[in-house]
Amino acid sequence: MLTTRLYMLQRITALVMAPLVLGHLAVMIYAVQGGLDAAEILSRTQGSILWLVFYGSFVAAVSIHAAIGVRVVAFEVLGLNKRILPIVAWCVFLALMILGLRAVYAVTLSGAGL
Amino acid sequence: MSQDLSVSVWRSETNAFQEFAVPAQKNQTILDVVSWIQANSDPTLSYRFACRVGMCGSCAMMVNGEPRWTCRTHVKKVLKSNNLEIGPLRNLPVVKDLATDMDPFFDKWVEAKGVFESTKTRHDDMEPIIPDAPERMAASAAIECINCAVCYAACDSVSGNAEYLGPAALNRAWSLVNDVRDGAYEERLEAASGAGGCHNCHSQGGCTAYCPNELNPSASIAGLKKETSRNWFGWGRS
Amino acid sequence: MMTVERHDTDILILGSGGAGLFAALHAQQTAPKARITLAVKGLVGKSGCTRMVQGGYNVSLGRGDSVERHFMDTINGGKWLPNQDMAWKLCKLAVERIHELENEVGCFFDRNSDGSLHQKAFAGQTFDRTVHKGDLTGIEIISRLMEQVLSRPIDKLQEHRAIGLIPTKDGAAISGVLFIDMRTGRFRFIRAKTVLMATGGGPTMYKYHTPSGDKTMDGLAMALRAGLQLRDMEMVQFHPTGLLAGDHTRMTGTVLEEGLRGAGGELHNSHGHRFMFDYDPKGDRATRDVVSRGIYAEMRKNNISPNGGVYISMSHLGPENVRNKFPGMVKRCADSGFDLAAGKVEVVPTAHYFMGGVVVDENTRTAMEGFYVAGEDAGGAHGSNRLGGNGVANSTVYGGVAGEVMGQDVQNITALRDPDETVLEEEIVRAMRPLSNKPTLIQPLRTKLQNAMWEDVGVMRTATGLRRGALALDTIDDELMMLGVDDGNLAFNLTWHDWLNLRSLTDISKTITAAALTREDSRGAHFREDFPEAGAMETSTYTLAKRDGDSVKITQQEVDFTIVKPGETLLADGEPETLVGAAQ
Amino acid sequence: MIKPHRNHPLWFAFLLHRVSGVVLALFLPVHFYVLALALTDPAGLNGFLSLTENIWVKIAEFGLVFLLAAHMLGGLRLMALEWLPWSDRQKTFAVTAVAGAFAISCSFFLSAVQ
Ligand SMILES: Cc1cc2nc3c(=O)[nH]c(=O)nc-3n(C[C@H](O)[C@H](O)[C@H](O)COP(=O)(O)OP(=O)(O)OC[C@H]3O[C@@H](n4cnc5c(N)ncnc54)[C@H](O)[C@@H]3O)c2cc1C
Ligand code: HEM
Ligand code: SF4
Ligand code: F3S
Ligand code: FES
Repeated sequence: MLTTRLYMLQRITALVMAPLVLGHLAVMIYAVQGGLDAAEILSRTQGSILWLVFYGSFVAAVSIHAAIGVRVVAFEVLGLNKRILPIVAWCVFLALMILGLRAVYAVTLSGAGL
Repeated sequence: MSQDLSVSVWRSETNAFQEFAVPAQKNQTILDVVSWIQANSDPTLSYRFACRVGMCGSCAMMVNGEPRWTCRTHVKKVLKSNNLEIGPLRNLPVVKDLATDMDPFFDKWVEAKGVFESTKTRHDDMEPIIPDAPERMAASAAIECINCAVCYAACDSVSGNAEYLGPAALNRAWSLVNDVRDGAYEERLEAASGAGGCHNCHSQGGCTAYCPNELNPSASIAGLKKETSRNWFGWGRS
Repeated sequence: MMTVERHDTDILILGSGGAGLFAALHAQQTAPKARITLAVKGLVGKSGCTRMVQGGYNVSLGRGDSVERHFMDTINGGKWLPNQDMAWKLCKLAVERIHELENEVGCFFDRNSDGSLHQKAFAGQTFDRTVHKGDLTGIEIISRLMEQVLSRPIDKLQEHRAIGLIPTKDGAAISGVLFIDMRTGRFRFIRAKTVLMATGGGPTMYKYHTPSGDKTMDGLAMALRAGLQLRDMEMVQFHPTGLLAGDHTRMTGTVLEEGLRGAGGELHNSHGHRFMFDYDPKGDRATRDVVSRGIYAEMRKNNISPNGGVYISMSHLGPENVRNKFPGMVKRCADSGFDLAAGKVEVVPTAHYFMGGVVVDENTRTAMEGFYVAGEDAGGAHGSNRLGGNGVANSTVYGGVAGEVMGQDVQNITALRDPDETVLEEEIVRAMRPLSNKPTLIQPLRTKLQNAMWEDVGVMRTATGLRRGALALDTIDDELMMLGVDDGNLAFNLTWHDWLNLRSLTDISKTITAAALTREDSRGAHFREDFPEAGAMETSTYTLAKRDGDSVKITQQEVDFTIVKPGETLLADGEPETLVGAAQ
Repeated sequence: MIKPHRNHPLWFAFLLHRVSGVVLALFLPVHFYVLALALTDPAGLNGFLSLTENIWVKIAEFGLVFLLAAHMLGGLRLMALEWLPWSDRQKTFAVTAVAGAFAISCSFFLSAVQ
C-alpha cells in the first residue's frame, strides 16, 4: 500500500503546510474579528505576490498530501480495489489542484489586472 | 466458590457465541475456563495452548473483545459482571472455534526479513558485544517477543490492509537492524519499505498497549520509519 | 475403513523443539536437494519444552573450564549411569553448537561487561558454565531457530500428530510414519527414507508436571510398540518448586525457578518452620532431588499448605529487591494471583524431565534402519540424572547431529521402503478405538493416572507402592478401553487427542513402574525408600525395556565405562575439584 | 459501539487524525469553490460570508478550525514520534495535541463571536 516514496511525500507536504496553516489560522483569528467581509479579504490579498506564494504552495502541498491520504483511507476503510486507487488519488489531486489554484488566482491575482 | 461464571464462546460451526456456565475458582485463568468447558461441558470445543505459562504464544484469544494470552490472564482481571466472552484471535483465519491459523503471521515474519543473516560461522569466535552499547540496548529492547500475535490482532492497520506485515514482524526486523552481527541491513530496510512495510503503520498504538510482554512494537516501527527515511535521503545508517 | 492420504518425502522429522528444528536446519545444509518434512503436534517452534527453558545452556568456554570438566560433572551428576560416549559428544559438541547458535542462528546471549558471553551458576556443577538470555533462554533459542527453518525450503505439517512408526514387512527398517492431521481429523501416512523422532518425552503423567501440554510420551510409546529398546525408564527428574495453585488450574506444576532458592529463598512448612535443614546440611540450597524429597517428606507428615504443599518465601530479602531480581517470576506469580515478592507462594515438587529414552548410538542411530532419535526422546546422555542446563544442550547438539547424519545417509538410500500394511491398519484401529464407544468424560481418568503415578511411582518409591501403582495402571488401562469419544466431527477434536494422550501416557507409565521395581537401589532421580543405598558404582547397571507381547520386559545391562571408570577422573592432576566460588 | 480493543488514547488520537483528514479533504474543495466566487460572483461571495454571522455556521467553522488544528498538531505529533528520539510520553503528547487544537479553535471562536 504505502511505500516509502508516498510516505515521504505525505510527510514533506505536511511539513510544508504546517507553518502555512499556522499563518493562515493566525490571520483568520485576526480577520474574523468583527465579521467577514469579501472586500476586506480581497483588499488584503489582491495583488500580493506574498499571498500568492503563500496560498499557492499550500494548494500544491495539500493536493499531494490529501490525495495520498484519501488513497490510504479508500483502501483500508472502503476496501477499494488496488487498480482503482491510483485513479482515485489522481482525481483528488487534480480536483484540489484545479479548484485550489483557481481560488488562489481569484483572491490574489484576478483583481490586480495582471 | 459462589456463582458460576457465564461464558460465551465462539463456535465456528454455528458462527455464533454459545453460552456455558463454568464454576468459578479462586485461581483461574481464561485458559482454565476454556479447558474446563472442553473437558466437562462440550468435548467438541477446539482451542490451542502448549506451555501454559506465557512462553509459547499459542493460546491468544479475544477476551471480552480484547486480544490476550489466555494462560496468563486471570479471570478476576477481565471478568465483567460475571460475564466472559471468548473468541478466536482477530485478523487471522479461524481453523475451528478458538484456534486460528497463524501461518499468515509467520509468513509475514519471514517476508519482513525477520531472520538473522550470519556473517560468521560456527568456527569463528563470537563477536564481543558490550552489553550496554546503544545498538545492543536497542536490539535488546525489542527481542523478547513470543510471537503470540496479540499485537497483530490489536492492530486495525492489519485488519484494513492485508499486505501490512504487522507489528510483530516489523518489531523483529527492527531488532535485527540494530544487531551489529547481522549482515542483511539493506535487504531488511527494503523489506520494511515495501508495499506492506512500516509506512503502513498509523501509530494506533494498540500493539504496544496489548503486548503481554510489555514490548513496544510501535516504537520499533517508528525506528524503522526513521531509518528508511534517512535511507531515502541517502543519509546512510544512523 | 478410514481413508489414508499418502505422501512421500526424503527426510521426515517429528517435533520442532531444539532437536527437531536443529535437525531440519542441518539436514537442509547437508542435503540441500533432499525433500525435508517437519511434522509437529503443535505449531512449528511453538510447542515442546525447549521453548520453556529458563535457566540456560551448559557449555565449557575455557576461562578455566574444560570439556573434561563438563563431562565429569555430567557423569557424576548421572551417578555413573550415562552412556559415556554420548555424554562426551554432548559436552564436546556443545561448544561448537553454542557458537553456531550465536554466530549463524543469531541467538542473543547475555554478555559480560567485557563483551564475552556471560555464564551463570547452575546447581550440581563445578564451574559456572550456563549460557543464557535472561531467564528466557529457550524463547530466544527456539525463536531464532524457527526463523531459520521457516525461511528455508522445508515443508511443514503443523498440528500433525504422529501415532505410529510403520516398519517394512520384515520389520528391519522404517517405512514411514502414520499421522492424524489434527485440523481435519484425517489419517496421513508419510513414507520417508529417514525418520527422526524428536518428540521430547515429557513426564506429564504426574499430578504435578512442568512440560508443555502437547508432550505426552507419544514418541516413546510408539518406539516401544515398534519393538525398540528403551533405557533408564525409571529415571524421572522432579523439580522441587512447582507452583501450586489448586487442581483446577493449568498453572499448577509450572516451574518457579531454582535461582529463587539460590538467592536466599526459604522453604517453610505450614507451621512456618524452615524444614530443609532437617534433611540436609545445605538446607534450601541442596540439589533438586534432595529438596524434592525433603518437601515430599513434609507433605507426608501433613505439614501442608491449603493446597497440599509447602511455601516458598522471599519477602525477607525485601520485596523491592525480589521484584528487581526476578521480574519474570514475580509477574508470572502475580498473573495467577500470588505475591512472590512480599508474600509467600505454595510450591510442590513437579515432574520435570525424563532421562529415559530410546537406545541410540552417539550418531542418533537406532536398531531400526532409517530411524533416528534425538533430544529428550533419546536415552543415555544423562544417565540417572540430568544437570540443569544439559537438557537444551543435549537436544540442540544431537538434533544437529541427526540432521547431518540423515542428510548423508539419505544420499545412499535410493528407494523409499514399502510399509507393512497390517501394522498400518492396526495403528489406525488402535487410534480409532474410542470412537466406537459411548462418549464419556476423559479427564477423570487422566486425573486418576496422575494421582496414581504421583502417589506410588513418584519422588519416593517402595516395592509395595510400585506394585500398587502397577495394579492401578492395569485398571486404568482397562477403563481407558471403555472410554468413548463422539465421532461426529473429528476435526480439531481435542477430546479424541486427550484419549490418545492418555493411551501413550499409560503405556509409558507402566514401563516406568516396571523399571522402577527392577532397580533395587537409589541413584540420581530414582529413590527407593526400601533400598536407599546407591550401590557400588563399579558394577553399575542400567535398565532396558522392550515390548514382550502385550507387556514389557525389563532387563539390566552393565554400564560400559568407555572413557572413565568410577574413582577416576579426566581432570588433570592437581586441578581443583570445584571452581565454583573460587573467583569470589 | 467502540470495540474494546480500540479503547485507548492512542487509538482515539489515530481516529481523530483520520476523521479530521478526511473531513478536511471533503471541505477543502468547497472552501476553494467559495473563494473562487471572488472571481466569478463577488456578490455571491459576500452573500456567503454574511452567512457566517449565523451562530450555527460559526459553530461549524469552529469545528473545521478545530479539525484543521487537531489534524496539524496530530500530524506533527506523528512526525515527532517517528523521527525524533522515542519518548515514552506518547499519550501525553496525544492529549496535548488535542488540547492545543482546542485552544486554537476556541480563540478563533471567541474572536468570531465577540
Ligand atoms: C519448564 C522447563 C524448563 C526447562 N529448563 C531447562 C534449562 O534451563 N536448561 C536445560 O538445559 N533444559 C531445560 N529444560 C529441559 C529442556 O527443555 C528439554 O530437555 C529439551 O528442550 C527437549 O528438547 P526436545 O527437542 O527433545 O523436545 P521439545 O522441545 O519438548 O519438543 C518436542 C516436540 O515434539 C512435538 N511432538 C510431541 N509429540 C508429538 C507427536 N506425537 N507427533 C509429532 N510431534 C510431536 C512437540 O509438539 C514439540 O514440537 C526445561 C524443561 C522445562 C519443561
Ligand atoms: C489542510 C489540509 C489537510 C488535509 C486535507 C489533510 C488530509 C489528510 C488525510 C486524508 C490523511 C490520511 C489519514 C490517514 O491515513 O489516516 C492525512 C494524513 C496525514 N496528514 Fe494531513 N491533511 C491536511 C493538512 C495536514 C497538515 C497541515 C499536516 C501536518 C502538519 C498533516 C499531516 C498529516 C500526516 C502526518 C498524515 C499521515 C497520517 C497517517 O499515516 O496515519 N496534514 N492528511
Ligand atoms: S510483540 Fe508482544 S504482542 Fe506482539 S507477538 Fe511479540 S510478544 Fe506478542
Ligand atoms: S497497532 Fe498497528 S498501526 Fe502501528 S502502532 Fe501498532 S502497528
Ligand atoms: S499456552 Fe503458551 S503462552 Fe499461553
